[in-house]
Amino acid sequence: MSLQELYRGVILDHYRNPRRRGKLTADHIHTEGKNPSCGDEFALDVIIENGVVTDSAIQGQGCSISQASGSMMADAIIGKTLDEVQDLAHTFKVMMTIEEGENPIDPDRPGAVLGDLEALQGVRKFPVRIKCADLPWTTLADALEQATT
Amino acid sequence: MSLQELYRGVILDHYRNPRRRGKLTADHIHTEGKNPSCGDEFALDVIIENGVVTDSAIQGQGCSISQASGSMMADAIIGKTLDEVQDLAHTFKVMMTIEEGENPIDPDRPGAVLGDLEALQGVRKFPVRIKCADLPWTTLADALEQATT
Amino acid sequence: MDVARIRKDFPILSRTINGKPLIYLDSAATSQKPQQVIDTVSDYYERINANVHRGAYTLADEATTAYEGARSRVAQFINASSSEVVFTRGTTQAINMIAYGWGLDRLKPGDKIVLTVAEHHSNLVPWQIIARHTGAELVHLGIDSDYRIDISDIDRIFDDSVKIVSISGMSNVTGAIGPIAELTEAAHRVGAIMIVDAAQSVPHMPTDVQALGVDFIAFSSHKMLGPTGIGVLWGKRERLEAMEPVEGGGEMILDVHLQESTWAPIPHKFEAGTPPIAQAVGLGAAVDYLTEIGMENVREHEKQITAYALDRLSEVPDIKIFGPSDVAMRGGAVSLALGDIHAHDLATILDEDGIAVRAGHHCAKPLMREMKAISTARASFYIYNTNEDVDALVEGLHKARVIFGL
Amino acid sequence: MDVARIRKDFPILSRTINGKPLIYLDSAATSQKPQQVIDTVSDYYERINANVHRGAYTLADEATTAYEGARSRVAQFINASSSEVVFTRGTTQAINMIAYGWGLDRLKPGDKIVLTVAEHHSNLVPWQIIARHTGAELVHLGIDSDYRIDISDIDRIFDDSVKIVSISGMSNVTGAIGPIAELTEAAHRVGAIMIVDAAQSVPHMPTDVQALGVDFIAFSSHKMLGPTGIGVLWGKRERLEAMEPVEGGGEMILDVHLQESTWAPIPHKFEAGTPPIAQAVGLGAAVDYLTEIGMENVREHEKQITAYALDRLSEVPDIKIFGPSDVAMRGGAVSLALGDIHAHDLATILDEDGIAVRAGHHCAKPLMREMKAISTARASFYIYNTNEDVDALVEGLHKARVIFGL
Ligand SMILES: Cc1ncc(COP(=O)(O)O)c(C=O)c1O
Ligand SMILES: Cc1ncc(COP(=O)(O)O)c(C=O)c1O
Repeated sequence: MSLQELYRGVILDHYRNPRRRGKLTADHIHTEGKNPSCGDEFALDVIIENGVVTDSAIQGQGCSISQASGSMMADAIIGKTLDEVQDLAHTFKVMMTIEEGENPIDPDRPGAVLGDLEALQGVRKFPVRIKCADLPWTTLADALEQATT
Repeated sequence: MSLQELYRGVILDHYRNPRRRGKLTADHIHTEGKNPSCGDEFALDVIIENGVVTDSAIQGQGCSISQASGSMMADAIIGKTLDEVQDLAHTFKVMMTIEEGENPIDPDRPGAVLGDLEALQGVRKFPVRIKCADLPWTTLADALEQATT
Repeated sequence: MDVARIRKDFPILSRTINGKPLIYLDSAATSQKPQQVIDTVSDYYERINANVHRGAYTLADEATTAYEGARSRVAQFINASSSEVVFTRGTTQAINMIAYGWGLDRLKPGDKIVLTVAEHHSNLVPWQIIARHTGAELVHLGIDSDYRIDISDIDRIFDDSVKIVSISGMSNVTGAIGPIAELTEAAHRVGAIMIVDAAQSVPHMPTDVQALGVDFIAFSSHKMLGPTGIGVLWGKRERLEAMEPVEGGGEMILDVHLQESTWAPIPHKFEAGTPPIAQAVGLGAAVDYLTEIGMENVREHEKQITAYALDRLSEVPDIKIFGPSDVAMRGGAVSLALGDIHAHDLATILDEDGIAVRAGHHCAKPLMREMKAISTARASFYIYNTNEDVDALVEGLHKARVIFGL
Repeated sequence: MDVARIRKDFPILSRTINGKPLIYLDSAATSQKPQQVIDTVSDYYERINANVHRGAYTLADEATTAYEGARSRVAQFINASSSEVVFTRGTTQAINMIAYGWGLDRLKPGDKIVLTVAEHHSNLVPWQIIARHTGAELVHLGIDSDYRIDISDIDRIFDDSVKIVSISGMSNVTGAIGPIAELTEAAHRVGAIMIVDAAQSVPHMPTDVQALGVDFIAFSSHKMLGPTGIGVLWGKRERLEAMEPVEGGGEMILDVHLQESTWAPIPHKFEAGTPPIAQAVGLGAAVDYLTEIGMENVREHEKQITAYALDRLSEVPDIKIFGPSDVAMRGGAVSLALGDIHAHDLATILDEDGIAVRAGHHCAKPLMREMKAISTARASFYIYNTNEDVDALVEGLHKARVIFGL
């Protein structure tokens, strides 16, 4: 049943216990995003040193999908190079049918490609909610753009 | 055929040779009316002495119906008392189905009740044009109101 | 009122959503349309369509008669005269028209515009814009613990500097009915004009502008069974005559010269350009439909269903309802929160069962802040809703609790 | 282009007027609607109807998709990007939006707005209003003996004080196509913005805003087979971004506080309140219909029929035609006078034979004064008109001559 697929335990866990919630104090990049249609808000602090994401923190409020997606994302990017982060974002967007490509997820090995983020797969069946899942990733894209210019 | 009824010779005659066209110089009442929808314009000068219309003159431009109606009206009111003019206006408006009442016109004695104005009877079959025929009479009503206040 | 028969007039109600029959609980956002309205619009296009007011041929005359006929039916519906009924694009445009047309030339620094914290954005933002242009000041009445407008302070607030008062007749978030009589009295005492944002009240209860005694009201067709794309500004004759037209163009003029123009009489001076003709005709049909049912009956039906809903909803654990509990003080828009489930998630879960509720800030962000809610889910009722719809909603909420492990 | 097949799509064309089949020659005022457009609107109300942008349920999502889908079809139709297409109530509202949104804060005494004497009231009166508010000055280009805009003097007129130029792409009275390229060049040379009132051009010829190179265009749905109650403002991205929204309300905001608000990105910041949703969807269907025919073909058909009309009409004694004789320079609106027969009388006589023509000042009083005509009769053509319609018109004019004893 697809609602169960949408609201998996791991999503509700990230919603209720968001990882990396807070603000960074050291020099960081800060970006913000909003979904005016549903009121979701998300903000990202990120530190990039020598082309590698070394720290992140998130703020915001909104539905379980947007907030869980952000929490998972903030965790997933740590230690990755900028190229790897770009790859991750692309893979995520392909999974969400936001970008073109073949679904990268292997149903037999859950979590193998995207970790916790794979739990968001169920959102694909709820087109209205895809932009919720995507909101944190648009703030990430803004941050990457700031980092490289 | 109803177009022939609408555009009777006497109407075209008044349209092309309007009676009492011009302006009065002696002390007079001046009123104006417009039909913004079709651009018809009509203005009336009238002198009322001791409760009797002693002179009138008309200005304006517009379709044959409005201008003929005004020309006929300007002629018809001369020498009439204010009450008689009110009666005339009411009889005209009944004929035009603008006011309630039984059509006062006797088809066997054309012109007996309203004179030339009876030629406007055909307008009743063209509801769009009734307001053309009525335009001069609204300026007359304004003039009568001015005269009595 | 025969709801079963009424439901048959609404084709969309036979639609299924995710395999379930549609249960439409979002009429405060926009109402559904009866076949009579839909067919009236089609028929207009199929048989009558022409531009109004400027034609000497049969179709143009019929179109004008249909358009002006709709105006007089709307006028009758609110007990007004036809020349006081201006067709606009909707409530929002109507309020903007008053803000610009009444405010731009008249307001000056130090003048006050009195609003409330519970207004829809449509009755907040236009006044912010006019305040910026003129230097006037905005004052907002608060809400009390029962979510109603707090008028305890009005004697202090209302002095000669108050020029405009604008509040909603019924909140689209809490359902609370506005204190129109008290504020009208206060406004007129200091010579201010009184405006009612009637977007939620006109569709759901009888409206008599003579009895109300206010200066302007604004409402939207699409919330009262009519087409989108049209609404109404009603104003007292002397107010409309004193107000400047905002938009210039065809239809609203008496004469045009290169450097200046004169305006047509009301209501036309406020209707620049080709008006929403087919939409007016459709609104006329909607008004006929509502009149046939009787607005007293509409109101009674909604009081009944709202009372039932408030009662049934109170059974659901973890629920919080934002609005007055006495149905005499409120309409049928019921905003709620359920535990820590975000309204958007609630809407998705209900949608799986075909239940359409709104989730979000309902275009009333300041009120949401006031209520310390970021977003709420809102169920709202109309003539086609039944107690069974409420039952389905309650069941859906229980299901959401299970999914979220509450 | 198969006119016979096209005619079958227009239900109103099977109507009779005074016992005669309707011959509709008033498309410059408003066009007729194909069944495809009428049905799209009904279908929207019967199956999809919900408010847009604010819903998390299926219907609201479908409604939003339909509404935004219409926007992207309109964008494609004029070779623009979706975010540059603002839905308005019509051409008139679009021009008013530019006048207020661009002009109110920017114009100052001494600044000039360049128009022409041939404009529709919708492109005259808004500028008069803004001139009154700001102290800017209005300058009007004249017409030459061929009824075309006289641009011989533009080098003298265009200096740094010119801030806005707004002219029609095609006259609704004379049919003359406007000198857009020349005026755009002149406007941009002095840093002014260039606006085209495209109410008559977009429905009747291909439009490519990239190729035009102007800053804004405005047009109406109801003149291009679409519903009443909706029109389009297109603006270059940077122009729209720099322009202030005129109306405030729901949908157009990013955030609202009690004293101030921030705006949504374009195009939404210009769409305050519930938009004309069903009308947008209907306009999308109209655009599909026209695209299917091909705007090049529409233009060719109208050139052919206009050439035929100008030719046949010239046979009628006592006729005077107000407009260019070369169909390459003009569209299909043909204004005429016949001897001393008033246009209104002409319209009545033609209506007896089911022929619908417009009579009056065509919302262009200054032009009428310029042409020394108080009112003209106007026949205008569209995709459903045939040479036989022209023949009937000519026959009707002969009949009018007989009735008036010419
Ligand atoms: C050239 C021109 N501009 C503007 C308009 C105004 O369009 P609307 O009345 O749809 O706003 C019209 C049509 O009436 C027109 O022909
Ligand atoms: C109380 C209230 N005011 C104003 C509006 C705005 O109406 P519209 O969007 O039709 O202009 C609404 C509806 O959205 C409303 O509920």
